Amino acid sequence: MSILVGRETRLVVQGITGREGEFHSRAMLDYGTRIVAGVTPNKGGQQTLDGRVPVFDTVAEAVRETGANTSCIYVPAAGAPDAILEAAGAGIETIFCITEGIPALDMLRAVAVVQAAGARLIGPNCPGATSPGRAKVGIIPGSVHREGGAGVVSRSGTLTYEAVQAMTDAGIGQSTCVGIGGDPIIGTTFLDVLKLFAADPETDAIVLIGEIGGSAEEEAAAWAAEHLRGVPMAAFIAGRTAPEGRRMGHAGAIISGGSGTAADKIAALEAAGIRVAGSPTEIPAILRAAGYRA
Amino acid sequence: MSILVGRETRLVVQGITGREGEFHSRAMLDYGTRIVAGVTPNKGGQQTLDGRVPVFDTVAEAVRETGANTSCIYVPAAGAPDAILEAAGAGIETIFCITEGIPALDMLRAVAVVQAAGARLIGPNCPGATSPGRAKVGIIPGSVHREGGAGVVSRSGTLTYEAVQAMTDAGIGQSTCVGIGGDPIIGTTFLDVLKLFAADPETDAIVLIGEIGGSAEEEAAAWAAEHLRGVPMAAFIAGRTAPEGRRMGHAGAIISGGSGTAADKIAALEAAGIRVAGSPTEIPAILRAAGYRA
Amino acid sequence: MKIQEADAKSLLLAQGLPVPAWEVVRSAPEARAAAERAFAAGASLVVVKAQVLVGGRGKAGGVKVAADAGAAEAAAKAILALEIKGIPVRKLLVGPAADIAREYYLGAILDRVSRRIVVMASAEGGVEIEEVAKVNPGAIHRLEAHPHLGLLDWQARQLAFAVGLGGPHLRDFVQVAKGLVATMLANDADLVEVNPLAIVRETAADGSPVERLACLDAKITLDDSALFRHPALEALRDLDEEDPVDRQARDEGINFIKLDGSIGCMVNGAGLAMTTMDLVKRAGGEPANFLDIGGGARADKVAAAMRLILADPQVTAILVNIFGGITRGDEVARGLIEARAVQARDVPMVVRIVGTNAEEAAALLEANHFATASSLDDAAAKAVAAAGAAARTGPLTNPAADR
Amino acid sequence: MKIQEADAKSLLLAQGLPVPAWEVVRSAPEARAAAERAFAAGASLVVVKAQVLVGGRGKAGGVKVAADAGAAEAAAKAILALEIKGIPVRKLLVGPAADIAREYYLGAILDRVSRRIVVMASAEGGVEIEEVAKVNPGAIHRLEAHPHLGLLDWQARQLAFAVGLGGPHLRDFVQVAKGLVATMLANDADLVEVNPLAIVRETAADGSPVERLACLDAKITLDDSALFRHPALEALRDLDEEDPVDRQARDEGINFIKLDGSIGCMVNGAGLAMTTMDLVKRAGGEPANFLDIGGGARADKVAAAMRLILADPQVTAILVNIFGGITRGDEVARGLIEARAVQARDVPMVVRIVGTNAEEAAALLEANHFATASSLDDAAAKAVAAAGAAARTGPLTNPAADR
Repeated sequence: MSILVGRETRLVVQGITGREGEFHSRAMLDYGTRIVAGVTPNKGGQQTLDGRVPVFDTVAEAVRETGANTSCIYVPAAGAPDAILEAAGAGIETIFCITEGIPALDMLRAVAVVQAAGARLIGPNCPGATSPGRAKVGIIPGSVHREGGAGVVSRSGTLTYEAVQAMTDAGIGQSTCVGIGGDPIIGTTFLDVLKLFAADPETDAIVLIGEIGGSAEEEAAAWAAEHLRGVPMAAFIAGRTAPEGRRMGHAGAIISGGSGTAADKIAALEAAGIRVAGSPTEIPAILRAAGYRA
Repeated sequence: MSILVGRETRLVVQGITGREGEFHSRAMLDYGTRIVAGVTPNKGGQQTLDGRVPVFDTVAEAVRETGANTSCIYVPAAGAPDAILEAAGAGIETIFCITEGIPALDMLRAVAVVQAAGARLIGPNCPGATSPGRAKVGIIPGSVHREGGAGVVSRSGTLTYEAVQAMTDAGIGQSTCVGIGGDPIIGTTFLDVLKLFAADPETDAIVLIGEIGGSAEEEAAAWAAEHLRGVPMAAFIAGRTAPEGRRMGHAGAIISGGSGTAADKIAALEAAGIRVAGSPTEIPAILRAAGYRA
Repeated sequence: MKIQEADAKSLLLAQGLPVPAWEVVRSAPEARAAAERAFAAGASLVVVKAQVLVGGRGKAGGVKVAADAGAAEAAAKAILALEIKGIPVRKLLVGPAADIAREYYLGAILDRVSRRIVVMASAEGGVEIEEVAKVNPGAIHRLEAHPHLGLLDWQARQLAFAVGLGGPHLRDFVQVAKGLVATMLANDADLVEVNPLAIVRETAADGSPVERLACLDAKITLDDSALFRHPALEALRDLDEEDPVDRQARDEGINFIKLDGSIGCMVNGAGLAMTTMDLVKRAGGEPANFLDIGGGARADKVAAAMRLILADPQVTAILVNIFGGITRGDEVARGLIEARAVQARDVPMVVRIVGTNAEEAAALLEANHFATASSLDDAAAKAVAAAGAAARTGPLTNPAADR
Repeated sequence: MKIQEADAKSLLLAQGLPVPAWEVVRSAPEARAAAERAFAAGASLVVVKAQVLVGGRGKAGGVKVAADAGAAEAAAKAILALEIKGIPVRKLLVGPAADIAREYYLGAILDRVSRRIVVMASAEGGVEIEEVAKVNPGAIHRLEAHPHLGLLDWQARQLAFAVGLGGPHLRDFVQVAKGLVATMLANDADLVEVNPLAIVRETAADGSPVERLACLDAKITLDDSALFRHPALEALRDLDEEDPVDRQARDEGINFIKLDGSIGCMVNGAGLAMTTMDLVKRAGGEPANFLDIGGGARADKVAAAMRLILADPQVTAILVNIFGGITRGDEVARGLIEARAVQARDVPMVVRIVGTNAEEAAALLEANHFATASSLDDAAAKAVAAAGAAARTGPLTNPAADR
């Protein structure tokens, strides 16, 4: 098994005819992801990606015609919150929003609607998720992955690829690798993903890749201390050298009022018995030291 | 047993120090209702009703201090929607809103919040509910009631008293008598109350008192036809002579575009096997003819 | 409260919706002048429309198209001479007539069942939506707006595609549909309807033909309970079309609706008031009115209600039916005694008062020689009988009245 | 984006919040004139406050009270001479000094954990809320606004009673608290803080003393991601306090933050960029900047990033770290080659490119004699070593540069 994406994923890509949407959809198809539909208003009826994917005007129509259960959104920031609401309104269960630069209050409103609809949102401003050998949704390069049992959850994009590459190079494959996004208001938190990994029989180790800002890593550490005692874990926190009060690229990566520092997060993780790597390349060794035999 | 109000009711009265609130609270206390608290902002700390009821500034405080589980609202229309939201926010399970004249869009917003909170709202613009011998909440005169097994649900106020008085005079007591209110947007519908009565072991007959406007009676009739076949029932519909397009006092009592007529409702009820009385005084005879032996 | 088409269009315009220009006039010469201005602004035809608060204007001859100012004046004169469903036409809307390519229906209503704002759209515009609902219900597409966020973009798009308004009109349709719900929210409306919403042919600045969406008619009903917070909307109430008695009732805080019968009814509670009317009818009479004096009514309100009832010359008997809950029966009885002492016209009255302080009321009524009844059915029968007797003897003036 | 106190107060005022009058001036004589106007309007004292985007103005001497216009001018002169946390004071706020009876804290923030707007209130106003949170966390009362309806009346009342602002100030507090959240929603703010919200003593029109609530200070942070839809707010950006390099980076669409070290970093992705800085530090060096060129960066953006890095004279070595996903390694390599050809100053560069088209990139880099590294750790170590060597030999000018 795996979490969030897998063989049962039937993907609709919102914004499939845009530059980004088309580029990554092609990569997803090549990886083996089952893209059953695309949505671009006013382009319904067309076929895209060399005739492999039908395009619909609305997500509701895509769901009705193709049984899509998962959505991936490449719509620009001004339209992305509405795209999320459309997916939730159409009964999509798992919604990935890749778009970056969405106003936080738009996300606050959208997250409340998604919650009320009982759907799950990952992102926004996230790279998506890959269950190696099964499916990938989003923009993570497929080449970094290897099938295996370690679950990876991260707030970053390329940093995740770096960590996953290091694991793959060391022979540690992944069950699912999830990027939850670097914005302050996101649909799915570290804690949510840890719970999914804990419930997944095929995930037997967990890697958490955090960064400065907020307290989601601390919250996850507290839960892990109680519920994941037997699971080999490793962590990495980016931003030890980040100055206070400056937004480090990600809207959510900011130390303010002295809170959200890397030191706080590292302390919380270590206190929970999770070793924190000094470099992403050290993650495989830490997992092995924690007893992982993949 | 009974529905909505009973011996387990711990009532907080919102607007208890107002003229209406105080008057009816006194009547409720005299009837035996357990009023555990009143709420009027800026009057917290006082005692009211001859020192029998403590007043709090907020419903949250009243709940915390007294374990109130039911609220009854006498706050004027401009503040009543907020009072409803406050009760829901404080974890009150059952909220009666007596206030009339609340803008419909305010109620639309409030009902959505109440639903999301998992609470139940009765009203607005309703007379409340009485479970004879146990408790009464609202403004229904206690004197009309008699303990018994017939459930009564109505959109009206004095018309309900009339019908209940006729039942009481004929020796037919009531399990609970519920006024759901005459506004277009209400928290609890005929159908909701029928379901509650159906699940109540002590309710063994049901009287439905409707009026022109909307289609709630038809909806209830359809459900009753399927689920209440063995239960003796009687109905009354007010407004056979009401002209189209005029609002008959209640905001919800209006025939528009030819729909919501008394004839439609009577036909739907009769089709469901429920006899409709020509006068409220005929209700007891109809119940007896339907096999009720109270 | 219903408002006139022209006022409804103003509310739509305030939300940025595309509404063609118009003027409201009250005479044929004014209509001519308005038409001249419309022609000068480029119109090739103008439309003259009766402004009345009842439906079926078109069928009644209340809407005419004119090709020149003279024809517009003639049309205005003809329409101003009309009574539409009993309402004399006093005002006209004059504006350029649209060149319609296709008509749609778009409406937003407060839906009781879902407890949401429901937005409806149909490609069958320009005809009564109730008719479409009967003949071809599948042609009406409905969805519920979000209770707190209003109509979302994707919902508006979904409606657009459902009625075939994707393509070049998609963006405009989304704006119009969202604007309709925004109009509803901004004004506490129960209903906002644009029928037809039309694709109209126009000429662009560069002379090329363009098609765009336009709201050609508008119907808005406001929530009476919310008017207190919209003083500007209260001012839109069309007093021309309102019976003075209705206005008087509103000012007194009494729910009153005049009907065609002879038995005046005074009741506390709307449901009971309707029931009283129904029972009068059942007993063979005809109710003269619906009247709910409300809860906790006092003597002065009873007197005011009596004045409203007696203002109707057709009333030959009065039925007073009070179930005292909040309302105290003795208060009502005192009000009746006072009212009878000063009323201009003596009509037989049957009074039934039960509930709170019914005994004190009964004593008062008996001491003052009122005819009373115990049950509701009995009261109705007695009132009908009294009205019948009065009809045979003719109306009496009240010797006790001092005015 | 942070905005100045005076701008924040304007936004509060626009939502109807009670903010005392103020003027913004840029010189001591202007401050004197503003103070004279405040005294003429009835002030018995005026306050002169430095307008800088950093905290701790009071402690730094940036806030002074003056009893006459001369004293205000002197205070302004003294404050304009200050640098507060490295920021020279260029603007002052001048206004009547309030007669404060009691101070409160009221703030609204976007809370990540609850994913709601959280409103916080405390009776311990006028001091840093972070300090209160540490010393007496129970003194801070928090609640979540409704995600779609904003702060509800009952929530505002609950906060009022929690901080002891029931009684005569209840109504005003409710208005202020709701207005704070409305300010947040209207402007897409991350944070709106009034500290202190104060009960101030004033004199009513009839000469009697009155107490009322007033927002004496205001702090607002805007959501950078939402500025696109608030052009008027973008105009509030204080360019005086912004490094020209920051502006240049923003114009180029590059996330850039200048730091104090010597090793320039060019990275794709924010998390990886922070990690690169961290590894430089771990290898014994000091990063000169945070720089994220974003996803899918092309050659011209690489060149722009190189200019930003080299604009810092402290930079003695550059570390380029690219993990190609969307970004193609060969594009970056080409950009580096082009950039080096024209750069004014030659500094040693260590380049690591992995992922998409890494092989093509490696060939290009090798052909052009770039120092490369395979792992991230290795790259950091090599860059630190290069910077050390450069520090020993001094900077070189670039013989290949044509400008």
